Amino acid sequence: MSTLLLIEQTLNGLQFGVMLFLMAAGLTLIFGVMGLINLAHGSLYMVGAFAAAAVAAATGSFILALIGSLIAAALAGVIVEMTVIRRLYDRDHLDQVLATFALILIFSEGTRWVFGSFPLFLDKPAWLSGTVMLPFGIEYSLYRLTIIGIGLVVAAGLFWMIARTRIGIQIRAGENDREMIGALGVNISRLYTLVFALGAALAGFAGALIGAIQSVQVGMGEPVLILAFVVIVIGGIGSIKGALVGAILVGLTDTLGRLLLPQVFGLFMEPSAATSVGSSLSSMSIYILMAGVLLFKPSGLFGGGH
Amino acid sequence: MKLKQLILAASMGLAAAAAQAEGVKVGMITTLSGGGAGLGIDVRDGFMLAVKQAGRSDLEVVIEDDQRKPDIAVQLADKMIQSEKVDVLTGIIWSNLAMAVVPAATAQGKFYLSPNAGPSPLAGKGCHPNYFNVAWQNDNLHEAAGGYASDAGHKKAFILAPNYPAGKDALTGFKRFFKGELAGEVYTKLGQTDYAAEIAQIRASDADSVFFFLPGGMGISFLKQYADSGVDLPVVGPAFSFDQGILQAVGAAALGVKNTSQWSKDLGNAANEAFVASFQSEYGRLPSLYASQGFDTANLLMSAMDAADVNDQDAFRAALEAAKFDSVRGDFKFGPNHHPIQTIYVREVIQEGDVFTNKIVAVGLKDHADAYAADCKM
Amino acid sequence: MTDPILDIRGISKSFGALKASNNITLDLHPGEIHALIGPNGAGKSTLIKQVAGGLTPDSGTVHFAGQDVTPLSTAARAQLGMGRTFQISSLAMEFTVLQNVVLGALGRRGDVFRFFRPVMKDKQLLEQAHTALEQVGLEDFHSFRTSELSHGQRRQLEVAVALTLEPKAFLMDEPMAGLGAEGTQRLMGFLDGLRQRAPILLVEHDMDAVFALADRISVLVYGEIIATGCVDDIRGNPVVRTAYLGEEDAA
Amino acid sequence: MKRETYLNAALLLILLVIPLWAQSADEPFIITLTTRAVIFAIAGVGLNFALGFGGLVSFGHAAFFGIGGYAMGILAYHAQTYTPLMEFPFVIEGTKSMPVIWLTAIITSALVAVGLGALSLRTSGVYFIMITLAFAQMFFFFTISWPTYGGEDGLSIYIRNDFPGLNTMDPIQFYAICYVILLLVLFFVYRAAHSPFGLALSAARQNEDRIQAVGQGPYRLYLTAYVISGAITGLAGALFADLNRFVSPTMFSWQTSGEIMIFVILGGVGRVFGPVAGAALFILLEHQLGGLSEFWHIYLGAILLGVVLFARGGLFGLFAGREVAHD
Repeated sequence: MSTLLLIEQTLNGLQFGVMLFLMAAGLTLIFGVMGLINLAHGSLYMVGAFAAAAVAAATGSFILALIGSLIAAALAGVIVEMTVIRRLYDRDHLDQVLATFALILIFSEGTRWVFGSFPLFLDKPAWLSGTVMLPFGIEYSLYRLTIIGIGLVVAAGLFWMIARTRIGIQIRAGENDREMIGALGVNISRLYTLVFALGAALAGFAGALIGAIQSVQVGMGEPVLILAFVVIVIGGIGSIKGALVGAILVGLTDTLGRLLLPQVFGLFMEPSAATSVGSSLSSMSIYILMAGVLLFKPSGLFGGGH
Repeated sequence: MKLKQLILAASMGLAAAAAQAEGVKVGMITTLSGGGAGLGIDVRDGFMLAVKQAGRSDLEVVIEDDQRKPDIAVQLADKMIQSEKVDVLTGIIWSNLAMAVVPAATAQGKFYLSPNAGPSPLAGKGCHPNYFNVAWQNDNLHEAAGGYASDAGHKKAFILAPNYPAGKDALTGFKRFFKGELAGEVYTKLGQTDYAAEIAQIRASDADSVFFFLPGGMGISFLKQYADSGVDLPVVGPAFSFDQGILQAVGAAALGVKNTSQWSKDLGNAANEAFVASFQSEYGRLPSLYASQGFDTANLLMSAMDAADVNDQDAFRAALEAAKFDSVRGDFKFGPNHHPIQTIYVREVIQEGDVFTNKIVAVGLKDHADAYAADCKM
Repeated sequence: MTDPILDIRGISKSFGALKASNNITLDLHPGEIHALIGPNGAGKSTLIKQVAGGLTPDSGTVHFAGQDVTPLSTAARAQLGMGRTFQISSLAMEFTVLQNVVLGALGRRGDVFRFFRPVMKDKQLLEQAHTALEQVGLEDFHSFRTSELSHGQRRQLEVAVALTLEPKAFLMDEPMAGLGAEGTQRLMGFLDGLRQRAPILLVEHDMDAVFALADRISVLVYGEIIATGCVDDIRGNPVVRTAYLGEEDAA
Repeated sequence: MKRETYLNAALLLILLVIPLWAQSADEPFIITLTTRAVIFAIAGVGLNFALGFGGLVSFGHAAFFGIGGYAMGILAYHAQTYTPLMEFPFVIEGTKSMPVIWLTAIITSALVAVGLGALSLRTSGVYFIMITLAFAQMFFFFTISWPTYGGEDGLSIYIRNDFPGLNTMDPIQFYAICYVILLLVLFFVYRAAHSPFGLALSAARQNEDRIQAVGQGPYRLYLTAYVISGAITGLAGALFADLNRFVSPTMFSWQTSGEIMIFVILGGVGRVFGPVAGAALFILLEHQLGGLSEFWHIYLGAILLGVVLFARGGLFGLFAGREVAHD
């Protein structure tokens, strides 16, 4: 195995991680501020992808499609927050899990009702297609590189927002002490709607970005949702920094595990058995990682007292 | 329990000369909701189109949705057999659901006509006189892809499939007919959507071609990412990732890819031309591979109904074995294990106006039978 | 003098730069009520947690009934006979009053891993429970749901549960808090008699109660014991007056 | 008498009358459907033991359901193919005997629950929900890619396993087996809920400080509850596999965990008979809504949402009111 391949795979792991971060950031913010477990976060990811596909089909513009995904997912987020989620904040986790599980059913079948049972078409624009040459002769997909860039910019933006802006102060206050923000004279229900819409928009944005290189279909959100949960649990629920670290960790573990594990087993097993065992183990690798982290740090790497 | 069992008895009373005293009741269990519903809908629509065209009063079809869950499929099969008292079962899309339903159904004396799945146990040791596969044995299209890859002069193939039984069958099938060597063999996670890691491995290998079996959304994701990766090795695959239902979602990324199929919409026989035209006018979309299989299944069934009474199992079985119907694939006959012996074509993905579709470019394997027939003792 | 039941030897605990407990030494002898007072934020709760379990000191040891219990869990300490009441009522709110007390008796007896015998028909447990309820004056309320009790009644119930444990010493964290004058009087009378059964380490805000009840008083300020002595010593101690009582007057 | 008692009795009666009626009306499928409800009820009663009584929100009980299923699948598969399960260090043969299979399912699930529980219970809250989910996912991916027992295709067992003196292929006789097991499980859980252990566990759920202050560590209580819960759900998995004569990794999927949770919540968390009502209602909904529309999941979602938002306490909360404390 060449170093080149390893570097390229590391980039792939990074790209995967950055994408997971977009999902996980919203999830972790919503949990941190409102104390809500939102299983329907994956549905917002799907809404973003479908909206992007619909806008792209109508206008032919990828930029408009991305904007469409942001708006549609944020809007869906606001509607869901105001009608359902709002009633769940002071419920226990069990009620939240069940209610948002129900939302998944409604979102998935509703989307299928509107858009039909077949996958939709969404492609990246021509100006982001193809590959670029990186130093050391690494040929890498321009689009994936763009995703890494966008993801890092969004991460930086989030950190800035939380550290420097008014809304960020309110969010931090909310994470520390839910009663305190009421005392600060903040309109709590508006803040909650805003945070939820922000999380939804990020998820929808991720859905649109990824939909362009994957498949835009009903049910696309659930696998990503579970991964995003793994990410925030590893990082520590409520921590944006934890979400970023966790996302990159999961992205790298998954990608490099798929590459390396079969090879490791190939050292002492016959090739096809090694491929089989290695693949089995790599499909479990991130869950093993998560269990491992929780055993040593029961509230995640950067987890507080939740 | 009322509406969905779209019970379709034909409107025209004047049935064929060989009308039976009592009709045949068919139970169709297929995937109509959730992920993968598109395949089931196509099979159903193809099947019901044939039923509608025949306009028989002696054929009743009960349709149920298995949600792609094996336990639901088993439960529905029980219901069809115990409550509906059907004579024939059909409709299952997925191999794992077929493995859950078929052995029990045939053991209880029902006929099962498979419009899609063809797991190897049912073609070999687990074959049954009442089980007929109207589509293919699972390995068939992969074998043809292997054969074609050799014919096309590929020497080193990189092959990948999901890590589950059908995926392993696929790679085994490909290797069975591919004469070159392998540049790499990778099993991916079932349901995986990001293939950057695998594509990087392809790039790093010295392969001269790529074979993949990634049904449904996995194939869409792979093709889009592959097209964007700058790796431009020729790609071969079975028809599943290139059928009419998902080709539009892949778009230009699939153009030029060779895929193997026992059916294509440009097959030049009269039955097929009529089928494509009528499917399009009935449903407003092009038929897929799955629709053609559903259509053939219904016509096979009706041809047997014309020749024998379903209650006379031996006679009905013989009539099914004879397969005297106009298949949209042209010639169609069953091998000794009740799986098709058929020609598998190589298609290329092309663009016709706005629509992406396939055209036949070569014959992959002629009159091909499956590898498991010898294990079948019945 | 007899050996102390509870002997806290030089324990310290820091949270970052904050020294919550600084070399605290404290003991509790049979038959006495030893009150621990101090302003808010002096580190009383931190100290109680280290004594009762749940928080391990950075250094120093806690001895109870002649045994070093520093490494033991809260539950193990309770098993040894530390009867604790909480500052904020910690009862099973869905239970009836009787169930809460039976739970205490059950915990004392220790055979919780029995799956088939109806616990609320166990004569021995019921008898102990009713006795404890009578002692704190809650017998009339035994079938009430705990969440329906008033604040003061919950305090009494906490004490009743602690009684069923037949403890060697009581650890009471502000038992008078939130009680009315009448309730405080009644509880004081009760605690006064209780000290003969087992000594009490009493953390309390109510100065009148402390001065009326305590045999000895320790004053905790900024994590340190600044004085220990009998009521008159403490009353007259100028350091205590400025550090603590003066502050209290001002507030 | 309490209303809850009437409701319990009514439930058991309904589950007795429906199959008998179906038998006389020659509707064997209704019996199969009721069997399904009864088996799901057992799985739910199992989860409820941890979730309702111990407050342990396990989102991974599919792991035990699947282990029970595979215990049946693997034993019966070896019996079916006449191959020994293990030859070294001593020979273990497969079996078609239901009691042996049940015992294996219970013991295996319990052992796995000891391991998973010991690890998972180090965490709490959301972390516990997610780590249990992660463990179940590990089983799911493992069985999918483990070729020996069929991988994703699963295992078909052609004929139901044997129970002495009964013809298990007859729907009503198999139903009788499941119904009796449900009764036994309910009896055990009812007794356990009112036992010393039940009191201590419930106290631990309500207030961990309290249980510690009376000298009992919550960890051992939780772990025991989790193991019992897993064993019961594992037994349900073995029965479910026998009902379908089929096992597959779907039994391990996170949707399965979600469904078992739904049975509990629909019926009423912490009520001994809650999951029975929940599972029965779920099967009824699935059956009735499935006939209404291809998009019936929307209705199912809406109903679930309605229950969570407006009918707290599930069916039992609705019909039997707030839980009465046990005296």
